[in-house]
Amino acid sequence: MTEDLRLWLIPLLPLIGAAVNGLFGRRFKNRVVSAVALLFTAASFAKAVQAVLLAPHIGTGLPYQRMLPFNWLDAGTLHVPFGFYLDQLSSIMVLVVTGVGFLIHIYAVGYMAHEGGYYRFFAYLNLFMFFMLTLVLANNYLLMFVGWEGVGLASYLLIGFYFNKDSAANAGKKAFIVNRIGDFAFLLGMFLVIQKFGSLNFTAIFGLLKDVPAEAGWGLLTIIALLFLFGATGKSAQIPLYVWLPDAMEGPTPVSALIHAATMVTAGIYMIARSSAIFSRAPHALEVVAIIGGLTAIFAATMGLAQNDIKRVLAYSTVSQLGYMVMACGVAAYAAGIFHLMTHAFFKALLFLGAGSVIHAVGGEQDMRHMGGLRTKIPVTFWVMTIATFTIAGVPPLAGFFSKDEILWQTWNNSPALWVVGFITAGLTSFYMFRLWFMTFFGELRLKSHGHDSAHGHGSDHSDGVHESPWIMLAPLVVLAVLSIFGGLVGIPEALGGHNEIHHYLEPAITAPLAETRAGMAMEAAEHAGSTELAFAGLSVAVAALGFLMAWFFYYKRPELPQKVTAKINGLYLLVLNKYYVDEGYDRLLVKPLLWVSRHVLWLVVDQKLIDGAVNGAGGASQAVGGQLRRMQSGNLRSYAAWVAAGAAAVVAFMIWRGVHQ
Amino acid sequence: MTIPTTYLITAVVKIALVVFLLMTGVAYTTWLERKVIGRIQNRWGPTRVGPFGLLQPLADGIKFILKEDMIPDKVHRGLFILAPVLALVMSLISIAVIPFGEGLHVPVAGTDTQLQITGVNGFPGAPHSTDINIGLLIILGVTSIGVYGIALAGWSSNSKYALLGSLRASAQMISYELALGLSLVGVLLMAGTFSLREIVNTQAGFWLPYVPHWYIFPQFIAFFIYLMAAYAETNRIPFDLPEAETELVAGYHTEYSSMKFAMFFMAEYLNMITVSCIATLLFFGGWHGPQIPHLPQLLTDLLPVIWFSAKIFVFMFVYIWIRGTLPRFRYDQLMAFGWKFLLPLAIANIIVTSFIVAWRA
Amino acid sequence: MLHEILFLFFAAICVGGAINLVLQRHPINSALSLVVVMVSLAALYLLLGAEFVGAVQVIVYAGAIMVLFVFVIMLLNAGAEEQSQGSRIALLIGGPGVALLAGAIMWLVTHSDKTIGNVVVGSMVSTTGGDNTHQVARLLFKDFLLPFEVTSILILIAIMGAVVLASRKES
Amino acid sequence: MVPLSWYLILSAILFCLGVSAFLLKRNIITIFMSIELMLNAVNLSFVAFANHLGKLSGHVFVFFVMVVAAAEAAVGLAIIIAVFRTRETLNVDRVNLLKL
Repeated sequence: MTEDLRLWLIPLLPLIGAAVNGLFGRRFKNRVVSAVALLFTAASFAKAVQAVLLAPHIGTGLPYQRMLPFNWLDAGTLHVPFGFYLDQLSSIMVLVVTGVGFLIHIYAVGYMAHEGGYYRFFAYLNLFMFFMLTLVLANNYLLMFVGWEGVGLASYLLIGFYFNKDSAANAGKKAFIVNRIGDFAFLLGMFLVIQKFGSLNFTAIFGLLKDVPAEAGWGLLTIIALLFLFGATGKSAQIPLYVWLPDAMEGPTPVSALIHAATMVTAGIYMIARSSAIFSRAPHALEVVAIIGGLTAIFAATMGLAQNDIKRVLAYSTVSQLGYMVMACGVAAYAAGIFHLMTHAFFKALLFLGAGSVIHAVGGEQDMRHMGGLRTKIPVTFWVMTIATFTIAGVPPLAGFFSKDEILWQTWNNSPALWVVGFITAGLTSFYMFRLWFMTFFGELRLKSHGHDSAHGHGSDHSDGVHESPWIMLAPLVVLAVLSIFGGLVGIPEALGGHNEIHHYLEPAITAPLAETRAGMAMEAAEHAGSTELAFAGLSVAVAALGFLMAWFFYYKRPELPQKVTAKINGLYLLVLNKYYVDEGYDRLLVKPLLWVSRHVLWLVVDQKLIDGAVNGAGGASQAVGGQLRRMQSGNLRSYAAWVAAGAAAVVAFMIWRGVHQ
Repeated sequence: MTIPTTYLITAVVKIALVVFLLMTGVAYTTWLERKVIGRIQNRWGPTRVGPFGLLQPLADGIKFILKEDMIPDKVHRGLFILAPVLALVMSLISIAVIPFGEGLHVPVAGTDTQLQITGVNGFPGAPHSTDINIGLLIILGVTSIGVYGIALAGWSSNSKYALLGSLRASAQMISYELALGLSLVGVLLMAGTFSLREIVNTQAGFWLPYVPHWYIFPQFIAFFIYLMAAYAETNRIPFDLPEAETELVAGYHTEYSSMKFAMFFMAEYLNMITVSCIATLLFFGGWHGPQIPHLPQLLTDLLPVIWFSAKIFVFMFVYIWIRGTLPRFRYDQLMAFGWKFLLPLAIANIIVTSFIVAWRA
Repeated sequence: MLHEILFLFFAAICVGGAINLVLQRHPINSALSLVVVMVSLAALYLLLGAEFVGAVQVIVYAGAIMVLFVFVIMLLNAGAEEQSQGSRIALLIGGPGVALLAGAIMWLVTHSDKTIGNVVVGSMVSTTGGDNTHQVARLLFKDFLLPFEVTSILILIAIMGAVVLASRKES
Repeated sequence: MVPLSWYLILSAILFCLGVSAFLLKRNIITIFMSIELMLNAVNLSFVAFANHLGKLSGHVFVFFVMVVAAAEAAVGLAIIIAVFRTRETLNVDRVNLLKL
């Protein structure tokens, strides 16, 4: 067993895959392309597993850290090495990313089979894996930021994969720009970190923080934490920057599953958990985090109620689930957050892939109103979707139940108000999820003549009736289903007779909040009080059941009812349907003014008058001077030689003169 | 007699001797050539003057001297005269560094001396080195200067035939000098010195009982290249385009007559001899040959010289033989052959040799 | 003693040849005088114990480069040059420039005469063993390997450039 | 004993002669030759210093100079031929398009 795990291999392998496919894929057969992509992803997965298994037994055990011999950045006293860092936290992340990523690759092989730009798709996908793994394995904020930006790029490329579709291209741009805003905050936070700690290395920073007490007021740490949080809201689609995620559904479904559900959007949560040392010492920041998380959760959930596009429903549920995780981090229950992150990765990926399979089945139709009754047509998809739905709704003993319940419990101990929010959200979640479930799989088939304007280029080739997807797509679904059933077992709380392994596993990686903060006390409280916890578990099951019943009533028993209801509360309905007009608001408040300023001030005045004026002036001046100087250019070789000789003589003479006078 | 004086005297004597021998050699090479060509073409060759026409060269010499030495108008006078002198002198100088044998005990002066004009030893206070350590380079340099003779001859005589001839000559010589030099590098790599004497000494002895330790065996490719290039350097058939009678009268020495022409003539044959000497020294073990027991001292000393001259004779004969048999190249063929075949081959040979040498070391 | 004589002799030839190069009006004479300069420089190199450099000087410069010059002169059949007055600057600026240059260098050399000593006649004392050639080879292929390779590439490029430039374009 | 300065002075003289040849000659080939003359002058001082300092690197530099000179001669002469083909003259005073 070697000392060096060669962690750098884990990100590198997908990069190679991306390079190969990106450079030569155009000439390859699809079979070759997918072989390359899968091979490298699988290799990376295997490497990750091996690393996670070996790391604890190497040297000083976890956290395991290795620098590459060269630096990423050398600026004065600041040296940012190319270092990789593996602790419990990143172990979980890396396993989730590579594992789920691999499954989704397999799925994509089947899903994209008839798409143009097949090689492009897989090149991008592998590129994304590379950046994501860099992000997760980085041992300092800068390298993490590199991955952070990289996944942004990859998601931009993939959202705009159907770049000849306007909406797709715009969605890509939107995602990119909105993310930049968050990234900017993240960057500022990093600068402050450098200014405070003089280093970006996690271990160094945490070491320095070890015996720093929590800040009472709004100190530097709080500001850093808030900036980081803002960065996280960009990547993890939290209020106020969540707007890009729903539009991101323009991308191919595997992308939505991998990037916009399972992995990339969780980067923000990962980052917060990674910075737990900072956050735990900034109680005010923590409160903000919790509030933002809660608000996002419930907002997104309500928006999810009215959506009819199956993927959009999932998108909003993603946002709200992310809200859960953020909220968990906000109450300093990082372990719970990561736990939910993991389970969410499983079942949300499953949901998306299932939805993809459904869409695939009905020839590119995404509107649930034109589905229904698919239960018998595509049994396998139906069953896996069922599992996923029950999981996300939080039905025990499925994974979702444990993780969500953990979060709710921690929230209660911290602030009951937030708990209420989370509780309601849970209800809403189960409602709209079951709504989706019923609308899609029950009732009678309301399919229009499909195959038209399909979001995927392959409408025509199976416009003949609904059909089950090929096994290469179903296999990953089954695997994910199994995971979402049993994934929760690693986190059964003591109260339910489990040991909450994941919580204890993560403890060393995450600095528990200091005792004097409220979150800290909450932790204390949470440790003992099994019976109450049990009660709360019961409550959340109940609310899930309630959601199920309502959905059953509205969309299965009396399908015509919803129209009536919506007609009655039309204003509210429209409000929700149009997502509270947030996009429009942003458009009015930010985009339009920005455009106006850039057109009338920056372009017409600054650019045209000032800059061009300066440039032209410089050009004119040099022209004038040159016009005089050209007289010297007689074009006669010997004249030039004369000048050269004179110059040389002058230089020599000068040097001699200097030599003499000193 | 003080020792430096002895040295000077021996040097002068050696020079005189060598020049005399060389001239005679040249003269009788021409005789030999005419004889052999005659036989090849089923003729008799010169028979009238003396037994077997042995005195023919003498007659030719006299003819050359007595002929009217005309200098056409419209020639660049100085260079016109300079050219043949240059050619002859350079070809003579290059002989200076060539060792003909080991050493010789001179009874009169009671000293030893090298059988080589520039070889120095035999008296205290003389430089330790018995041979100049860049002999081969000097030969190359001097021959490369010799090109001027031909080039200037053609240009100065202000006639198109001559000009064409000399253009061809200089182009050809420049081109083939590369192949020539590179072909020698292989041997130099194995010998590890520029000193001709040491090169020869490294070839003493035998590999197998009867295979002498000559570089021809490991370096036969180099030898082949060298031979080709040498023929081209000396403007001999099959590379005699500069003086291709059928194409441009007589090439660069069209306008020359009597003694000046003779100078070119001698220069050419001297070059042939020099080239053969180098071939002998570098590839055929110089003066080394079987020793013959119980001979008088002087003979045992001279025996190497005899071996040496024998080897040279063989080369001269091959020269003539080839002239008698091979046709002439076309000019583009010549250039292509030099640049596209000999040069790459020589380079390849160098690479292989150097690898072997490095591996042996 | 001998060293001085030889040096002065060859130096005289050098300067004479160089002056002749300037004075001669026909390029071929200039070329030949340049050859003379180069050969006598080779002799000076021998005096300085750089026999290999000397030999290469003769072979490469006198034997190859200058032959190329003569060859081109013959090819273009260049006549004696005409004394056109194309550039006054050449004299107005260049003349003083050259004078200044010469003066400066002379002054420098003569004033630092004391500090710089004499040259050793004959071959140098070898530090690493082997004669001059061996040492030069060692330097060239060990310490200066990279520059050596670079120059070889330079040569290659030069050859290609020459071929491209000189080839008549039939079209 | 010959002082080093003699060699240096000689090289200086040769160099300056080269420069003046460059300035005085009209024939482009001769001008080109004067460049070679300057290079040779420099080589001389290289070798002289090499001898004086007992360092052979001077010789190596001379080789490099020679290589560069050879390359330069090849290209330069090719250019001269090309120029002669187009302008029918070797007089630099008549080849003066080297300007705006």
